[in-house]
Amino acid sequence: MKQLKIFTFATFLIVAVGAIAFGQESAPSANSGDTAWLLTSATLVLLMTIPGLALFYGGMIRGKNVISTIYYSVAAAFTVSITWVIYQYSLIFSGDIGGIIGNLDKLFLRGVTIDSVSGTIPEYVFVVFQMVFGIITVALISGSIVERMNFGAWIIFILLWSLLVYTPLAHMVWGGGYIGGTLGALDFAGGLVVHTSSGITALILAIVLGERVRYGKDNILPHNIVYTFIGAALLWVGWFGFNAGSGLASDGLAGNAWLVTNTAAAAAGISWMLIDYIVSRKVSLIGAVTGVVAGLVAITPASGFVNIGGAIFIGFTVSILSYIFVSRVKKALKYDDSLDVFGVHGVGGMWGALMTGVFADPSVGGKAGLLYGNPNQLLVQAISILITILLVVVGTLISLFITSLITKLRVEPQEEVYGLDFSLHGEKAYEK
Amino acid sequence: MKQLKIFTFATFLIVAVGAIAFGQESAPSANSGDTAWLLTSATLVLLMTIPGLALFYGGMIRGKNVISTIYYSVAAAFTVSITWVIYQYSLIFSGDIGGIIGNLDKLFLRGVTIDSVSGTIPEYVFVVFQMVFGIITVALISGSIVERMNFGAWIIFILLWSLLVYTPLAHMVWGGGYIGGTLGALDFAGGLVVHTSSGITALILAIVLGERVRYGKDNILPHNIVYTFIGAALLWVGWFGFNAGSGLASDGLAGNAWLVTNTAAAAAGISWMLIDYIVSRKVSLIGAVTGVVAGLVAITPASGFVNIGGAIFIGFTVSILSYIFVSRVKKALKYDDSLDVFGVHGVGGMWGALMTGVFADPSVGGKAGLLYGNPNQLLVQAISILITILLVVVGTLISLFITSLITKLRVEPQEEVYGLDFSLHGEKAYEK
Amino acid sequence: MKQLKIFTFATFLIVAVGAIAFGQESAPSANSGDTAWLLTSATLVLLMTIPGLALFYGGMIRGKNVISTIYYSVAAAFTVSITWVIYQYSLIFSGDIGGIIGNLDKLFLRGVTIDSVSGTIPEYVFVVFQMVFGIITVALISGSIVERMNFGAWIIFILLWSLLVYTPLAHMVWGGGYIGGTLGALDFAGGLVVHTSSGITALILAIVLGERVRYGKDNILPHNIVYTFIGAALLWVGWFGFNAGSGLASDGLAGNAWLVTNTAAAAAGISWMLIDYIVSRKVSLIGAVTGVVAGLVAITPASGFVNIGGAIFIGFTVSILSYIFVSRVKKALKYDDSLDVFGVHGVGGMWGALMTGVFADPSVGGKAGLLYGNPNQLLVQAISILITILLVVVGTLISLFITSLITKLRVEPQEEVYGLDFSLHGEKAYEK
Amino acid sequence: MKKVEAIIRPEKIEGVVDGLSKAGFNSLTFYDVKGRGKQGGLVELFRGKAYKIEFIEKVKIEIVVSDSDVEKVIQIITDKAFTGNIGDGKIFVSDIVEVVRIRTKERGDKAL
Amino acid sequence: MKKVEAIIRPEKIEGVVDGLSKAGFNSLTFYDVKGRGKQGGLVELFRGKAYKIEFIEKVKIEIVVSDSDVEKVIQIITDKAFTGNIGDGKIFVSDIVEVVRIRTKERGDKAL
Amino acid sequence: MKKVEAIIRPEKIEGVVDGLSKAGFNSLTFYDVKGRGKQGGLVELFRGKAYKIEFIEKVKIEIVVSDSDVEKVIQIITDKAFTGNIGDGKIFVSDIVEVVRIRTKERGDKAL
Ligand SMILES: Nc1ncnc2c1ncn2[C@@H]1O[C@H](COP(=O)(O)OP(=O)(O)O)[C@@H](O)[C@H]1O
Ligand SMILES: Nc1ncnc2c1ncn2[C@@H]1O[C@H](COP(=O)(O)OP(=O)(O)O)[C@@H](O)[C@H]1O
Ligand SMILES: Nc1ncnc2c1ncn2[C@@H]1O[C@H](COP(=O)(O)OP(=O)(O)O)[C@@H](O)[C@H]1O
Repeated sequence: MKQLKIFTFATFLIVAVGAIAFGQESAPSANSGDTAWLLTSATLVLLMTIPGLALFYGGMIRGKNVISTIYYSVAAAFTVSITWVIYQYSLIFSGDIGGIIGNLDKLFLRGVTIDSVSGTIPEYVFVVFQMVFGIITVALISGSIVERMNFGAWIIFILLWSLLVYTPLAHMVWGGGYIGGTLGALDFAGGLVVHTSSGITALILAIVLGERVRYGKDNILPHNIVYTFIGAALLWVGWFGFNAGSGLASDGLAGNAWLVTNTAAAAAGISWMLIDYIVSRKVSLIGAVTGVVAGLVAITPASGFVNIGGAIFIGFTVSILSYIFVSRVKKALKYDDSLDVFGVHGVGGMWGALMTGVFADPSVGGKAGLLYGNPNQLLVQAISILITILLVVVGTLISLFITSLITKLRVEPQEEVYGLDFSLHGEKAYEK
Repeated sequence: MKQLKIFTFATFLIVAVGAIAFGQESAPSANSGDTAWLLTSATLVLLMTIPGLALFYGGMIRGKNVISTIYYSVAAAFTVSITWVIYQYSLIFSGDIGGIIGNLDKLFLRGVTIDSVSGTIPEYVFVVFQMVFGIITVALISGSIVERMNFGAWIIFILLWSLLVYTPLAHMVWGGGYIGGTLGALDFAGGLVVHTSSGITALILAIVLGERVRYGKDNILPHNIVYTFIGAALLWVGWFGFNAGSGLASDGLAGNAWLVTNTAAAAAGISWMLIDYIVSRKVSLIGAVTGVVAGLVAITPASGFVNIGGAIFIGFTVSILSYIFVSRVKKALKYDDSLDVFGVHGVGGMWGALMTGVFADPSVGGKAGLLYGNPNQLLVQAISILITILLVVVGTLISLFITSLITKLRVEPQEEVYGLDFSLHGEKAYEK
Repeated sequence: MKQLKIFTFATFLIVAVGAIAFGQESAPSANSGDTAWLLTSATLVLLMTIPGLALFYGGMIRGKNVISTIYYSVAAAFTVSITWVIYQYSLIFSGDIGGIIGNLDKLFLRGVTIDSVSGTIPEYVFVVFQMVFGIITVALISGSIVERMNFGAWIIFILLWSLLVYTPLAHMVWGGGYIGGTLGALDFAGGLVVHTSSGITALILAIVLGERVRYGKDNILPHNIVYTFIGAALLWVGWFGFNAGSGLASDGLAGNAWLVTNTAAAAAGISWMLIDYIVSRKVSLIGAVTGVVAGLVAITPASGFVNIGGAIFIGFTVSILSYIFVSRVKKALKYDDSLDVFGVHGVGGMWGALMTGVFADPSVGGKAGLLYGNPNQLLVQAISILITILLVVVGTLISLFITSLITKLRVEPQEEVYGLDFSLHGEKAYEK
Repeated sequence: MKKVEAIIRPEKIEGVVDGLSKAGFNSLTFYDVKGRGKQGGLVELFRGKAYKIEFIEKVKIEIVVSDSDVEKVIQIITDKAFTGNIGDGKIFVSDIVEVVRIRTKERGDKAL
Repeated sequence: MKKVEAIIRPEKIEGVVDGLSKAGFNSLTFYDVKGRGKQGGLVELFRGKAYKIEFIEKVKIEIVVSDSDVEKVIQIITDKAFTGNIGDGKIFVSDIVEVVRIRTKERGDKAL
Repeated sequence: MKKVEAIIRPEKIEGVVDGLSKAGFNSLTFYDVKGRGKQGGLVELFRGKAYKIEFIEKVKIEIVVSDSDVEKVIQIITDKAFTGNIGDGKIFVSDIVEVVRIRTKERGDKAL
């Protein structure tokens, strides 16, 4: 009996220790596999901006402005990297004030330690993963004002915009605020927060700044399509971190997100290729990669909710819409959204957000859309888009106004003619 | 006693719950660490094609064809991304018909959910990891027909070839079909499926299409060796996903695969460098990276089976063989395999597959080769190569024949002289 | 009672088996999540060299030497990949002789199998992760001797240097030798081993080789700043593997390392941007990315020990120091450290190592620096720097001396004028 | 016939070409050159050091016209390329003894 | 001595150079230019918009020969650069008053 | 006035320009050309095959001077561009009938 007792007790001890050890690994503390994928994802999303987006944009402008164009993205990485840890993270993810904004409890990441956990990953990993979204959103905007916006004004503008637009919007959608929380809108990886917001902002900037000197008179053609291709490819590849990381775990949902992201990208690329062929009997590479990016944008809000059928539809249709905006509407309305941030990211983001309300398949992300018997979701998505637009328009105009009080928004015409690389940065990109 | 009973029972409960919890994490459902590495690996393998291979090839041709060259790879990504989810995955990995092909049960990925598991990873992750191999194989082929193949014909050809060659071959080697299953040939990451198949196909295409206008008369030299270097580097880096991912787990075997992949790449690079030096007293960068790629190709089938000794041998010898093919045999036989797909991937793939039968070390992958007392494996490897060649030759000729019924295989000579970028894509890559 | 016994015994069995199974997964064998992150990290660190550093350097020199510049880095990858598995790994990480060097027990990785474990990761993964550090350190050196060092001499020199400098230094800091073991100096990811060592070596090489032909007379300006940007971006992105992998786990410490790495990079970039603006009213992109690299260098030794406050300070100050060295000291002392390896890596590495002794926060890595009541750590750091310098100077001079006995260190002036690409490699990077 | 060579600022090329076009001088050839004249060099930066770029990028236009048109062409170019600042460039005129149109083998003024 | 300048299609450069070479005119200089003549521009695409490229890339060959060789050279160039379509290009001939070979300091016809 | 055109080795451009500058000839124009003369081609490698590069990169300097300065300029160039090996290049001199400075509309020698 005594023996039995000891035996039993020994067993209990092993079990208890085991349970604690096991528990430490899986429940209260972080899961190393999820963490590994999120560390990778954060890295991939930074790769999308630096060098991805910088090259995507940098190849499409003239050689005298390539440094300037790249620097807009670099500046986005510089500023948001700092403001994020100081106040943006706290204002987005700590608490909630009125459904609109977080609080300042985590200013300077106060209280976050290497043992803090967010879901199944360390909070620090959550911090950096969210941060890289804040960076790329800002960088995306620059596509509409390349070759003319004053660099100083850019810095001031994005500091303000990150605070007045990105921070409340991200809180409202992902931080437990009104749009994602109360309203229940679906935005898996940033159709609203990243793309609709940057697209609308870009449109406003393009209109306020006006068109480039000799726009529509000279041929303003991409100076290096290879750079644009490299950039687009890194966007495509990095987007797997963007979307498949957004479930914050290394699991089947991440696998589905990876897959539908790729499917939508390819479908949209093919769609643009076909339009190109129908319209001009030539298939341009810029067209193909523009389609890919449009597809990636549109699948972004949907990637945690739809299946491959939805992905094919979303990808195929978004290129048609973007093509119309890029080649017809822009011409008709005569705004110089130079690299079509509105036509691709704005239009694509809104289309994707809407279609999420149609194609959301409950077997994927547990949410149903119109096609799965929940028409209400489509309405919710539409409302979320309207709120986003409203917030973005107001915040952008305020940011622009304050910026214009501090410095001039545009460079001088002569600086523009010489190129911003030389005028503002004292450099020439290429030397024989 | 009662106490003891309760005590014991409590212990049992903890244990049982623990066992179930533990089981859920490790046995029936996916392992998050393996999943993380496979998600990363799939991303790396896509990076190899887009932008890796596209740049590797794009730098080696003339500036008037760089968009066209890149677009061949982009088109591979576009088409296989779609056909894979529609029918290729099912025909390769669902069931088995006569050891040659799978069935259509998973058409449109029917039945695959976010909870489906394949080994220790979600099936969706398995789907995308396998898909990116299907993409790069097709893209590799384009190296032999750059600067002249009609883009429309390329699209039709790769659609047919993916179905008639890649799909049965992948099933036979990896899907439980004859070569990998019944025969027992070893091909860890695609020496047969990817490299032998693309290499042989490329050779056939080069012969059928004929040489480029003024080939051998004008100097046709790489227009940007830096692009080729970037591409080669991304191939090198991405190949760790290709090989170290092919064990479908994040473990010691993956570590060994990573290591031998790098060792073989370096050994082959050094080998080509030495040949360059002996032949011409100059060591070319194109030579170095061609050697690296040849080494990566040759270690591909072996990377889950050999140790670093085998890797050094395989790497060192493959460059000698490839060099002979690239610089002597091609000249003698006068086929214009423009970027040496056959000389590098065909020769390297077959050499690697053979050497796997020599150097397979049971302490690595559980399989013995000639050096470890199993001469039979070498024979099996040789037979597997012959079957592969047979399948590829027949499938490629059929695909080409059908394509030629639909559209012309080559562009017009005048379009070739102007460059395919302008003639077919309406673009110029570089603008002053 | 019998029933109870059986019951208890059954429980014991489940527990025992469970414990063993569990143990296999977490204790004696590897953790798949940690492994996944380390496989990824190793891949990222190779990406830093190939193509990262090669492009970073390759863009900053003249177009006639870009192949040569890239090839220095490729040669580093080639040679260290081989010597590492033959003797470097063993001499660094197997045993300890006098605190200075390891033994030869693991020559050719003897005894390492796919089941060998190092901490929570397979030993093979540890081998490759450490190897890529050995590669980049060597490649970094080349920045000071571009456009003139004889390629053959480079190969011989790095073979010797890797053995005489890197191997003992890495052993002393990370392999259980004097600096990291006995002395207790902190160097999380290579402030001493990688950056101080390469920086000091580069300075010696620059002085011994002398300045480039017509240095200071002609304008020697970057031939492609876009390449330099791509390279810098890949360094930035890859550095997350470098630093966040150096804890050898996928956990909160890795998250902190990721974060402080990014914070320091951005702070240093902003700092350099501000200096640029103050000095010349123009903000150069080369300046921005030089700042970023300096910040990344300086945070390297600290990244596992400091919090974001420390990171901001380290980043912000290092650019000031580097700027002074790069733009003033170099000019004054008239050495042609062409791409400022000393000014950026040497100065940054030493600064970072020192500041680790100031800002180490026990709540991060368990070690306290001056600010947390442990002034002694600062002293230890200073001593570790001095020992490093001593070892590097002696080892480098011996390596150089032996090399000079075998071949000439510099190319002929006429070869330099024509460019090393053509003279030594028989290639021209760009063809119209 | 005369060849008029004008070395002008790159940013003036569109204007000059438009001007010539409107006056009926449609055919011309141009290419990038670097030059030095009275105009001082520009300054480029590299890691905190300023490099003086002595040579400034210009474009050279060549247009071959019959003798009677020379003054008209000079007029247009000086007009359209003018800013009044140092660096506006120069025009050189030289004789052409024969012109051949490759397509038709026409010679002389007819070939212009 | 005369300088023969020919503006031709880029894809014709190899043929022209071969032809000149076979006739013993080995020495020459050439460079890339852009031009406009009777030939209409090409069209490039950018995101669904067509851009008319007014200026077409050409190559300019310059070859200095003794007066007696001028016709022979014109003959070869018109022959080899000919396609019959608009855009074949033009040849301009002008006087050269002195030639110096830098290496030997020879002057005049000997220096050619 | 005369135009002196010199085709020289690219690596000699700095020296020639320095020399001209010191002698007071500050204004000039230059651009990259390719050429062929007595100098044999170079050899480039691509995957174990040697390609003969027939055309060698040169730089062409153009400097317009008054008639009296021509010999001085030729002197300086032959001096500074000289290596004694085949490929040193050539100088061609031709007449310029008119010069216009765009900024001031000055003509002739004053405009140089
Ligand atoms: N004598 C000359 N020979 C050749 N090119 C000249 C000569 N003088 C001027 N140029 C060219 O004209 C350009 C403008 O000349 P510059 O003297 O700067 O302008 P400006 O005539 O307004 O003073 C120079 O960059 C150079 O290319
Ligand atoms: N008068 C001219 N002056 C300078 N360049 C000319 C002149 N006429 C033609 N060219 C050059 O010749 C090229 C071909 O001329 P174009 O008129 O198109 O051909 P074609 O002679 O067959 O009609 C033009 O692109 C331009 O570079
Ligand atoms: N008759 C010519 N017409 C045009 N360019 C010439 C002529 N002769 C020589 N050149 C140019 O001068 C360069 C040098 O000539 P080359 O004969 O190689 O030198 P060298 O005079 O020392 O023998 C050639 O590459 C070519 O560009």
